[in-house]
Amino acid sequence: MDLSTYITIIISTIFINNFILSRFLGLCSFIGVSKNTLPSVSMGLAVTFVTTMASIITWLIYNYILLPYNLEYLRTLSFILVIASFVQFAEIVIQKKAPALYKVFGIYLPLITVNCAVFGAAVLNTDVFFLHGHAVPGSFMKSLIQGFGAGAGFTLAMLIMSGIRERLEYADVPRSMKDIPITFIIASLMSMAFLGFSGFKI
Amino acid sequence: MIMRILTPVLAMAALGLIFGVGLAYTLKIFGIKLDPKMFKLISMLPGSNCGACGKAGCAGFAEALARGEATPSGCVVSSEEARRSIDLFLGIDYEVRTKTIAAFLCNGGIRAKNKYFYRGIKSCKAATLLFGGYKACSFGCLGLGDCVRECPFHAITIGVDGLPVVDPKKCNSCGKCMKACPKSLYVLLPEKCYYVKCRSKDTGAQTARACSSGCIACMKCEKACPSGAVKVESNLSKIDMGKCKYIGRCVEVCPTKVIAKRG
Amino acid sequence: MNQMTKFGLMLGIICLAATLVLAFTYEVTRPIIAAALYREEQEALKAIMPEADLFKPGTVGDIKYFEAMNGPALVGYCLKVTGSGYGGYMHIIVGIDTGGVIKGLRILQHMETPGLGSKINEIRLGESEPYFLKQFIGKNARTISVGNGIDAITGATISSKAVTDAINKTVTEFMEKMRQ
Amino acid sequence: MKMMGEFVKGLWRENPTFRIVLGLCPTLAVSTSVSNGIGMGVAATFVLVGSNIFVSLIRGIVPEKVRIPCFIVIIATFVTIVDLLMKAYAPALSRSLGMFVPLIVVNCMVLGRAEAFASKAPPFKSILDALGMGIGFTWALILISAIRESLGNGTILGITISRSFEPPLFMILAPGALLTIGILIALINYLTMKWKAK
Repeated sequence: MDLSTYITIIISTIFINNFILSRFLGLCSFIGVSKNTLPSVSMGLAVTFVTTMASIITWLIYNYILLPYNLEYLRTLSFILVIASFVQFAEIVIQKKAPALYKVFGIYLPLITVNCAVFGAAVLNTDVFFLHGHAVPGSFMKSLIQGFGAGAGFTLAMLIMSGIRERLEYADVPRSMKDIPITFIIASLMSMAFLGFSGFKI
Repeated sequence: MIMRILTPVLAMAALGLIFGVGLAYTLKIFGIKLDPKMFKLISMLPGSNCGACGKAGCAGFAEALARGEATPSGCVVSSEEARRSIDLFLGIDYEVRTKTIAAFLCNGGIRAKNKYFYRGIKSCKAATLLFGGYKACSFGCLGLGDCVRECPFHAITIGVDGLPVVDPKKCNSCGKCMKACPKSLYVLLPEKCYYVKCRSKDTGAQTARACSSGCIACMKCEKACPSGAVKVESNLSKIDMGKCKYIGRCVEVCPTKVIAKRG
Repeated sequence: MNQMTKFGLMLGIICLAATLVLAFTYEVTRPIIAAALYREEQEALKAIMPEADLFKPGTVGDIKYFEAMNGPALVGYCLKVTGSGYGGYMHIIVGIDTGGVIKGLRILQHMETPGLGSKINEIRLGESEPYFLKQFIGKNARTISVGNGIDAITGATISSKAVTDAINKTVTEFMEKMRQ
Repeated sequence: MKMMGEFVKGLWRENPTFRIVLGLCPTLAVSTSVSNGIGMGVAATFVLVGSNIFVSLIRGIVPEKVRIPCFIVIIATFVTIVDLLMKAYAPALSRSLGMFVPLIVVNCMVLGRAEAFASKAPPFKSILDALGMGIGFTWALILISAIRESLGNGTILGITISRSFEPPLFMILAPGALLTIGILIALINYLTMKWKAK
């Protein structure tokens, strides 16, 4: 459990290759839901919860069912089945057990099955990890941390974007640029800022 | 060769079975009944949960529709007939919109202090460029009459207290004033309505310091309103016309007389 | 009870049918994919060791290599090298003779930023070989590093260093392992 | 004829990328070159048509709560078929599209159309809708990748079109993609407004 690798993974998934801004995963809900801050935060929380849990389950399935019988080609099918069922399962349980929590982020759960960030995180966990300059095979803890980092990076980008978009109502945006086009241009500027992070080498 | 086909098929079928039974089992234990109206609404929506309407998926949008906060046209993905059927289902015909009139949301004017003495171009847009305008309250009206000039029906005149006054008979809610005002202080509200004549999201103390008649988020209106239509969010009280029963307790109770009654 | 069986059966049958179709397609396409990969590999090997005609695969430690044979004689080795550049890992295949001198090399796959890092593989107009890789040929892999013998591409120092170090590290490790 | 309406609407009025703004992840990530754009467009169309057919076939018998997992399994099957076929017959394209071929499964457009349309319409109409949407998605992708490749790399389909100017690398990188699609949507909004005003 050496901490430095885990911190490296977290920093690299949140900043260096942020899931939305440099890997382009999870853009559909990013553009749609980031109109105001509260839904974005709860969406971010929901995504973080699901990516972390999904990374655990998909890692287990990949290493204990797919690899031994070399069925890598079933990776897409099994992962998306797991994520969809888990999201459905989580939605039912949270709706009953914690209605307050459900009000905050439960309603976003069906939105997450469609979200590319979750599936992207699960798929990336199966690739080779890439730390301190050399390729390192993934492990359970690494995929879990990467899943969490992915969710956190998603939430960070959502938060920044929703903060900007809320101020935007007071700004005088030309009619044709209203709403979606201006969001893309802001996202482009944010992605440029995040490019700055890609310089570091940990 | 056969084994290479059989093992994956059995493995995945087993996985599918486990998840199917698992879901059904959890539904049995944790399932709650969704009220039929919401269920019907959700089935009429495309169900793609894409979030393009800004709400949290279709369930969120259906809730907003039921509460009257959203209009079916908010759902970009659904086809025309789906939107019309939702309108009919909700019983409110959105095509013929209820008559709305522009309402002005600021109570400052001469009652709001100035940050600096402004001698620039007599236009709100120009004044806002200079540190958000010369009023101490950054949300407040500058009274330089952009909306007056913009209104094609001359329904807006500047009152004695330096604030624009909307003449309900002349206004036919074209929304031009909304675009003209750099502080977006205009909103289209039904003829008969209650609304808060302030948009300041600053804390109560800051608003009180900047203007003697702003909303200081004292929550009195929220507590006084019997029908729970008033809610104070980020230091600014908001009246939900869906719930409002036109009782008017909030107007009496408001210490700075910010809530206005119209019609 | 019936809801559980209905859900379970429904999802189970769909998964069963889906996997049946997939398993069948996989069996059909597996040889073709293998053939395509093999063809690509052979073509790359041929490019870096033109004089060899037979490549015997083998692994020592975790390094995959091919023994390049020209008829009975062992002409050299081709090593599969994985480097880690700016944008991600990169696959290189390098041909060396028995003494460790580089005969030829080629970058199979890399994730460097297009236009910057990807210059390591850029072929100038009228030439057939990436100009950056040309510097390696004829040099002993165990002594190369950026600065002595290999000059990095401006604006892509990390990528050039990654290529050079990866080759240097893998070949030195390979030579030691072979000596035992 | 009503049926043609279903097909045509996907091309312009309800174009998935510019009007409904769905299926963004592959659109932005892969449109660095026109060949990638075409490859991704064709793959997505194939998956869309295939999954729409099967989804509308089984729409009656699928219970409500397990609807999403069933639909998504069908879509995943088609995606894996495309992935395998692409690895076998177009290895170069498969390597350049990389991780974004399996990502078609979570492409909001595919499940969106399956849920929004196919689960409520007969198979024939769903095919038309899928074709319309697929081709709409493809031409949008080709337009974006043409702009990005020509500006960022100075080439179109690999043929260098201009030696004179030093191509601004920015267009190939992530921010360029977001900017391109932002400006394109703004342009289209502007044109439709002008056209409606006439």
